[in-house]
Amino acid sequence: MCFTIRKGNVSVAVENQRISALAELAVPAIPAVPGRGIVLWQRHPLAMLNLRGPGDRAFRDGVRQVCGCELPSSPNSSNVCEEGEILTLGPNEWLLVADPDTRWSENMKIACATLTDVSHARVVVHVEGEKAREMLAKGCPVDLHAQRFPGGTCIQTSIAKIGVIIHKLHNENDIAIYAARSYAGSLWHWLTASAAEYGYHVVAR
Amino acid sequence: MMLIKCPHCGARAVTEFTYGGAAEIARPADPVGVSDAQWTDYVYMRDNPRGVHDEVWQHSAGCRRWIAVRRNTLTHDVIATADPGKLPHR
Amino acid sequence: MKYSIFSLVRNALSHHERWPLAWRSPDPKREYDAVIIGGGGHGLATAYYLAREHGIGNVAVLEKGYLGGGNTGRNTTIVRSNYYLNANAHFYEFSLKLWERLSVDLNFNVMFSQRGVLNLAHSYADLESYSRRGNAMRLNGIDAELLDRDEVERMVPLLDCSAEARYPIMGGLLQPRGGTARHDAVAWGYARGADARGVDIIQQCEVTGLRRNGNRIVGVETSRGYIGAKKVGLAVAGHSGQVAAMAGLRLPIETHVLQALVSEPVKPVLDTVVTSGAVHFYVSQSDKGELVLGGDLDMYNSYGQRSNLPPVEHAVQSLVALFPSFGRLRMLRTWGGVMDMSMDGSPIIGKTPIDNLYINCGWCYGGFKATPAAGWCFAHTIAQDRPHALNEAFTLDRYAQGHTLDERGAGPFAWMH
Amino acid sequence: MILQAYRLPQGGFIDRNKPLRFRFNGRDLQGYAGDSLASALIANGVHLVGRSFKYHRPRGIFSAGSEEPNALVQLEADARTEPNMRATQIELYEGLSATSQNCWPAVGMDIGAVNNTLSRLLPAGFYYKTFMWPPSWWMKYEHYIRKASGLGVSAHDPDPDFYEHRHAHCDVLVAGGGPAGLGAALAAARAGARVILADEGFQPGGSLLHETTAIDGMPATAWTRHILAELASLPEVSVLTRSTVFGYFDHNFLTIAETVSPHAPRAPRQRIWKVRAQRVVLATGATERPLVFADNDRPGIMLASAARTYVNRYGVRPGNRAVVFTNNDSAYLAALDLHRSGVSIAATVDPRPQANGEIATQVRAAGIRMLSGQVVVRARGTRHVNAAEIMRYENGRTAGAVERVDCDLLCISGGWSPAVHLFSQSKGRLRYDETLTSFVPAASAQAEQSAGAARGVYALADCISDGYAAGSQAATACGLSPAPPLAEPVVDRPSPGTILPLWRVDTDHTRRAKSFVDLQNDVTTADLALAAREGYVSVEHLKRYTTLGMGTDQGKTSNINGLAILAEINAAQIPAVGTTTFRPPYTPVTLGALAGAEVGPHFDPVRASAMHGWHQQAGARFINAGLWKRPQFYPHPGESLQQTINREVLAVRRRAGLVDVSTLGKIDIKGRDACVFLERVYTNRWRNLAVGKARYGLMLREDGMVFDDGTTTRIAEEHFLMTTTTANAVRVMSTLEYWLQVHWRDLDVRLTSVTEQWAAMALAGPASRKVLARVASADVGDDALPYLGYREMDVAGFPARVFRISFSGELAYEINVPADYGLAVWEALLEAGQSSGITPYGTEAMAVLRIEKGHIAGMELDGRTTPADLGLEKMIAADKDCIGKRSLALPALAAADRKQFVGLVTTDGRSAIPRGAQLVADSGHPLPNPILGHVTSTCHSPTLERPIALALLSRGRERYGEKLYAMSPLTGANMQVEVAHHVFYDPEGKRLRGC
Ligand SMILES: Cc1cc2nc3c(=O)[nH]c(=O)nc-3n(C[C@H](O)[C@H](O)[C@H](O)COP(=O)(O)OP(=O)(O)OC[C@H]3O[C@@H](n4cnc5c(N)ncnc54)[C@H](O)[C@@H]3O)c2cc1C
Ligand SMILES: NC(=O)c1ccc[n+]([C@@H]2O[C@H](COP(=O)([O-])OP(=O)(O)OC[C@H]3O[C@@H](n4cnc5c(N)ncnc54)[C@H](O)[C@@H]3O)[C@@H](O)[C@H]2O)c1
Ligand SMILES: Cc1cc2nc3c(=O)[nH]c(=O)nc-3n(C[C@H](O)[C@H](O)[C@H](O)COP(=O)(O)O)c2cc1C
Ligand SMILES: [Zn+2]
Repeated sequence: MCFTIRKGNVSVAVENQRISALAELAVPAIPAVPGRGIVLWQRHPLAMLNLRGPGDRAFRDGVRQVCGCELPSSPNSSNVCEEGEILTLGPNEWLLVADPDTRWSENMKIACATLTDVSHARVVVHVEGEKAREMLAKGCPVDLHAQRFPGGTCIQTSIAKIGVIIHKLHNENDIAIYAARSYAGSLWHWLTASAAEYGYHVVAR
Repeated sequence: MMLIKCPHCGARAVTEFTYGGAAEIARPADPVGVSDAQWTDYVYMRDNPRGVHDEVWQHSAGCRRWIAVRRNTLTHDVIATADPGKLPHR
Repeated sequence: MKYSIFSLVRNALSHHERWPLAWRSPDPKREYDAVIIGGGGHGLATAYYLAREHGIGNVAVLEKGYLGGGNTGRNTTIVRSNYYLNANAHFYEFSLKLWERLSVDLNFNVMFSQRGVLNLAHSYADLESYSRRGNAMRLNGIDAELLDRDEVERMVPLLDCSAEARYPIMGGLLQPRGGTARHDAVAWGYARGADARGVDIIQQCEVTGLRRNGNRIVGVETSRGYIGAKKVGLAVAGHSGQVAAMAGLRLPIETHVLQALVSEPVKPVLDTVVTSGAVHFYVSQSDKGELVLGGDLDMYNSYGQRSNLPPVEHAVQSLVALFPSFGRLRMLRTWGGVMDMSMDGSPIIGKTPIDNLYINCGWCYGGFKATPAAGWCFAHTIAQDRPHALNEAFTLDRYAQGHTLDERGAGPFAWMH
Repeated sequence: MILQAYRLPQGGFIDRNKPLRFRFNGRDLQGYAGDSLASALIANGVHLVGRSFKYHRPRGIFSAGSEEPNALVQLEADARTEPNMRATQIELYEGLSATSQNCWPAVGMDIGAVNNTLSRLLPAGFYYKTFMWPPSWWMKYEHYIRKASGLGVSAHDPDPDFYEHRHAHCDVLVAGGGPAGLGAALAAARAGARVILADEGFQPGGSLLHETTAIDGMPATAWTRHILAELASLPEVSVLTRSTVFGYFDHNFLTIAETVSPHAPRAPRQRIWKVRAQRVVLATGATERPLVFADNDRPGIMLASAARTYVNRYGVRPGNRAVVFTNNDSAYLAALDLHRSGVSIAATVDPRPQANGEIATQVRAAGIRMLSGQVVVRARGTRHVNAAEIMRYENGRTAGAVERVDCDLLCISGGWSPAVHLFSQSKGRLRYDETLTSFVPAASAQAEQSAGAARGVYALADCISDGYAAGSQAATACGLSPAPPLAEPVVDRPSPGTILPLWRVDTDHTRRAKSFVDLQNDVTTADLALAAREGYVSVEHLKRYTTLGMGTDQGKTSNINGLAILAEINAAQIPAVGTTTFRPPYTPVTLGALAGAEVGPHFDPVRASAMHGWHQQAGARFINAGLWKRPQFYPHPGESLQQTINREVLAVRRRAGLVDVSTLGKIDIKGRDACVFLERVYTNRWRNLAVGKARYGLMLREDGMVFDDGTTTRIAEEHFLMTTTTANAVRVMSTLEYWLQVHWRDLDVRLTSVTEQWAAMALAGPASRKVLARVASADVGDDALPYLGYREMDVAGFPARVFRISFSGELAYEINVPADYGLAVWEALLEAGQSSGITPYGTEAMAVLRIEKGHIAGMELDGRTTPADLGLEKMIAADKDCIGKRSLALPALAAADRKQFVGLVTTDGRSAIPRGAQLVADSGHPLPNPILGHVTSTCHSPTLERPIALALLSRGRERYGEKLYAMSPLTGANMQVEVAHHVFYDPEGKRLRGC
């Protein structure tokens, strides 16, 4: 057993031993015509923190100073900065998402804030490609049209009875799907079954 | 299929919400001080109107917030939504 | 004219031109000994038994639309008495016994078909609770059988009994005497029987108010004028809250829509009524050949009687998950009914705080099978001004006492029952 | 065999270069790409297609669209078979195979036709009047009734195809792709709207596909292609064919059933579109009504517009010699087109004294014999019409002599009914239009408008402009600027004359023949009269008593005639009679498509813990717990089930066991008022819980019944971690949020579900401390981590939360680690425990352990038990309120005779206490036998080496030592049992304290 420098709660060596819920599932299936079809990839490991706070000026300043990232100011929106991303989950609730080696941790002190570590609570799969939106429409009841759902938007809804966060990155055809960890297998089944029509690749990023 | 405007997430299909019953049926402030009949009125009795009804729903597949919804139980028109306790007076 | 094969032959000879009215459509009289509000199965059965069992024939049944057009005309027709709690078990078993001779009693074929009602068990917990229920039924003198997986498969060969099913079938609880009946025939049969005993059935007559004198009701305001009444019985199912409010009463009832649907008719493929608690779903095949299926409530208060996709989709998903070969059949029609969901899931038949006002409501999904017994007991309660032994537990004031009858243990949430 | 003898030499929207072979009733036939099965059958001279529902009368092809009541076939065989398919809507494909339905042994020679002979005994509702004697025989009668009814047959093998759903959003949804629909889509699209146009046909165009006139100087078909090309060029427009808009639900939510093109690879067979539209344009056209006369159901009798469709669109001749019977001008177009195609027109028959519209004039000019002021009173021929009997029609009556005109095709038109189905589903209100003799949309209930024939606009040019205007308006209602104006379409089509209402033809000499109103359900005018005579006078009673309009066509061609005839019989006005309710679906939709992809193993998603893969490899058997799959036990080869459970239980009692408890709900509670909050939701005290300590809590519903239980730990002053049962995890979370957000908005509390964040395992057994110590970074001794203590430490090098709590009754630890480490920690604990004989155990052993220990679980928490019932009255803090507490004071909840929680042992010490047994005092008591209580949980206790059970028993605690019977009549088991205290094992709790 090796113990190394601590960052937040967790040692880096330990961080490397994280096993994703999708570890055994993420294998390529139906190859698409090169350059077309859907590309699926998993983003893992991640640090994720649930952030609660009043959302007022002082709190926003606090977040900016401590996290180095601006709190998104409107519903269904996100902000991306060097340190990571902040997704809006609801009034006075956000999800901080970062690579595990950022300095973000549950122990950060932001006035009036409550932080809860949920790094392991979700799997995140990216769906890329021209047909990504069409494919997601097989399960997602919310309008994903580029005008209604521009880059940076993040919403919560459910797909095939699985609760998800859908985060559209600023790259038009790249959409991240967050789902609770225990549903990983079913989510994966849904993703691959829905992508089959277009063909898909699974890649490591 | 109804569309309910979550004050936080925007208009969403009813399937994203969980019904919570009549809005804010006042819970007796001093349960011990009220009669059995008054207490069980609160627990069991409902106006159940055919028409405008104030009720609560949770946006369970979305932001998880409980919201107040003013809705017509006959036509299913959603008249207003707000945070609990914030519906305009009728 | 008595209905029989002989009268059918006789009338065939006269080209069916001599059949009499099944019931009259009289204008309302000024006053009645009893007015029953609601021309569904319950209201009509109540009038029928008032006349037949209690000799009170000066009765009117007031129906705002056409008789049998409420839930009586839109239910999935399952009749059973497989209840757990004693009060329910005894009541529904009495009802089942009335069903067994109802066609002959009414001289109207209600097509009561005792083809068995099978509850599928999908887990050990289901098996355990079904055993508990079945054992209680048997001790209460009601038929019940516990089937294992193979027996279920033999009985309903098209069921997916494989281990790959999301909710594999592990057995089931069968009530062989349960089954289905023709919904419309029940309303019409009772209407004809009541009419023959002097009851006035008045359709297109909506009750809009209850006239009071002190703590007594003296009559009802209707869309066809005022009608005096010595006693008034409410049997308006989903509209109970609305009509009770006319007397200033609040009820432990919420009105919710329940939907049902039928497939196109096909030759017999399903000989039993199959239900599944795990997925909240039930199906049977009617004598005409359609699969008749129902599912869950819409889950919000509604008087809309509108069609709504999600519960229909769920019911169909359940059907196809359980019967994969039905995937190529087609849905023909969906509809909904407005249900009187009570706060403990059990019915209310009894007196109200108002002297001569009686109430029959809270039937949730289950009031069709209750029709004969509900009519019987409600008639008794109205005629005698006290409940029959079978509906003693179904009082309105049981909630204030804590004597709820929560068959499902779901608590004071109407839509959870 | 002559190939396609009835195919016209040219014309039609078919591809004559693509012949397709198909089979009907065993005969090999040929058609062309672009044919429907119906047109291909007609091309081959096949007119007898099926037998009717009740009387088994021969039936042919009646229409050319979705209103078809007659030509229903069984398509394909075996697993892919489909009953009741309308031949008129089946797109012909190579190798298609279909058979007639509801006939035996063959459609030409059908035994069931005896019903027609017996029909006098089978009037509407005959079954209500007979089969009652003897009462016990109903099941016998029913057996044959069931066999006789139904139409086609269901497959018996699982459907091999798959289906899916698709959500869509648009500004304007246009239902129907005829001239009005195309116009609407075009306008909306030109205004920049997101448009979906759906048409049920396998080619878009609607009536334009059989239109012979020119539009703006182009043939109608070319005009259609031109519009479609413009629509295709716009990125925000989708044109869906083979796509029926079948439901119009609340808030402009519509559903479309699409049959996916057979050419799309890896695509589903059918797809349901779930569309939320800002605006809807209903351009669903109108349905032609038949005329009702004697024997009007014979093969060869066809709607006039259908005959037009067959000649113009499909290039087939539905007959050689036609009579056209109509009360309006539209059918004269059929006469002209048939005439032009070489079908001789024996006569046109029209009840109007003078058909003087422009179209009629053209007919006259073509030299066709026109009989005005006359009606067809009866069709002749059985398997195929061979003549029409015609009489004079004066003042609403027939008169004079009967003229017989030979024909093999009888085209009929009783006027048109706008297809208001979707409009009515949307809850729009109808109005009866006397001039059009039909119901038309009057007032919308949703953001919708009808256009074209769907609202009674019948002239072709008007349909196009009406649609265009509707599309433009819809776009502006979405906030877009209007479409550029459309030049008035130039259409060379004379306007039609007026219609004469004529619902049925009745003459004395045909009195006893059958005049069909509903062809599919064999409902005749005599049935309607009988229903009225018996008092079934409401249109809804009429429908249910006669089954009018209840067939697979839902009365598309019969409902209006039926209610109009009812009005005539009752001398009532048509609007007062009203229509029956239009309900989804517009046309029947495949159940497989409605179910979509979420069927079979994917009916519901599966939840799996971080250690799931390990459990699988270890050979665990899984059990469903809500959506979770949990290991039930880990059988070893050769073990019986009981042996497995005994082994797992004894390992925990004697050494150490490890169980995956990740499924328990975990709620992180933070905030200044966290403690106040817990005081309100739990029955017991929380103020005095020290940081680093856990406590068992009990939660009630407001009706006083126990809702949930679990341990909650104070992690910091203002930070708690609550655990819930697996079953209630979601509901507890939602309920807590309810109280906080709806009622207690002033409390400063934040809830976060962390169920998914933590993998959880319970390490239990006397050796558990030793095992844990080997991998823990901190002291886990009794002083450092006493019973109900809590510490954070590293376990196997991973950060962990360790709770000293016990469900099994042994010294035990619950270890929570971030889920991605779950597997590693699980494996590390098993490795560390190897020398101590550690054993993984499943839910079954867990249940035995808790029964031995007398803990409550799901079976006791049945929603009807109070804390006192469960012996937990001490958990109710006296000096505070909490949810549900007040209800406990209600008389019934405080009654002495309630069922109380007890233990049971068998008096013989050997026999198992049956599952779900009921407790009675006297097993021989006659039925009903009074029930005193019931067994909630039962098992063989390997620890005590005898069967034990838990029960709820009336006045149970007064009955310790009393002997009762546990009866299971279902299995025949009947066991004498003795009432005992519910804690069988270590009642003092020494072992869990580890002393
Ligand atoms: C989809 C569905 C499936 C069901 N399945 C089953 C099943 O399988 N088995 C089963 O046992 N039960 C079932 N039920 C329940 C059952 O249908 C009802 O409980 C039962 O029919 C109620 O009968 P009723 O006579 O009390 O009510 P109804 O038949 O609804 O009669 C009440 C009548 O009162 C009239 N009315 C209302 N207000 C007024 C007024 N102000 N003035 C005059 N008249 C008024 C209404 O028009 C109506 O006709 C189902 C219900 C639905 C909706
Ligand atoms: N009296 C008359 O002369 C008379 C009467 C009626 C119609 N017409 C003619 O018919 C045409 C009417 O044009 P229109 O555009 O209004 O109707 P249409 O009949 O041309 O088109 C309607 C289209 O909608 C489709 N459709 C119907 N319901 C649907 C649904 N639920 N989902 C998907 N598709 C559905 C139909 O299959 C059809 O293709 C005109 O050419 C008019 O002259 C004439
Ligand atoms: C048991 C049962 C079977 C039914 N079978 C059919 C059927 O075969 N065809 C049909 O069109 N409707 C059928 N219906 C539905 C009725 O047409 C109608 O939708 C229902 O009575 C509700 O009335 P409403 O739609 O007029 O509101 C059936 C209804 C019930 C309750
Ligand atoms: Zn929301």
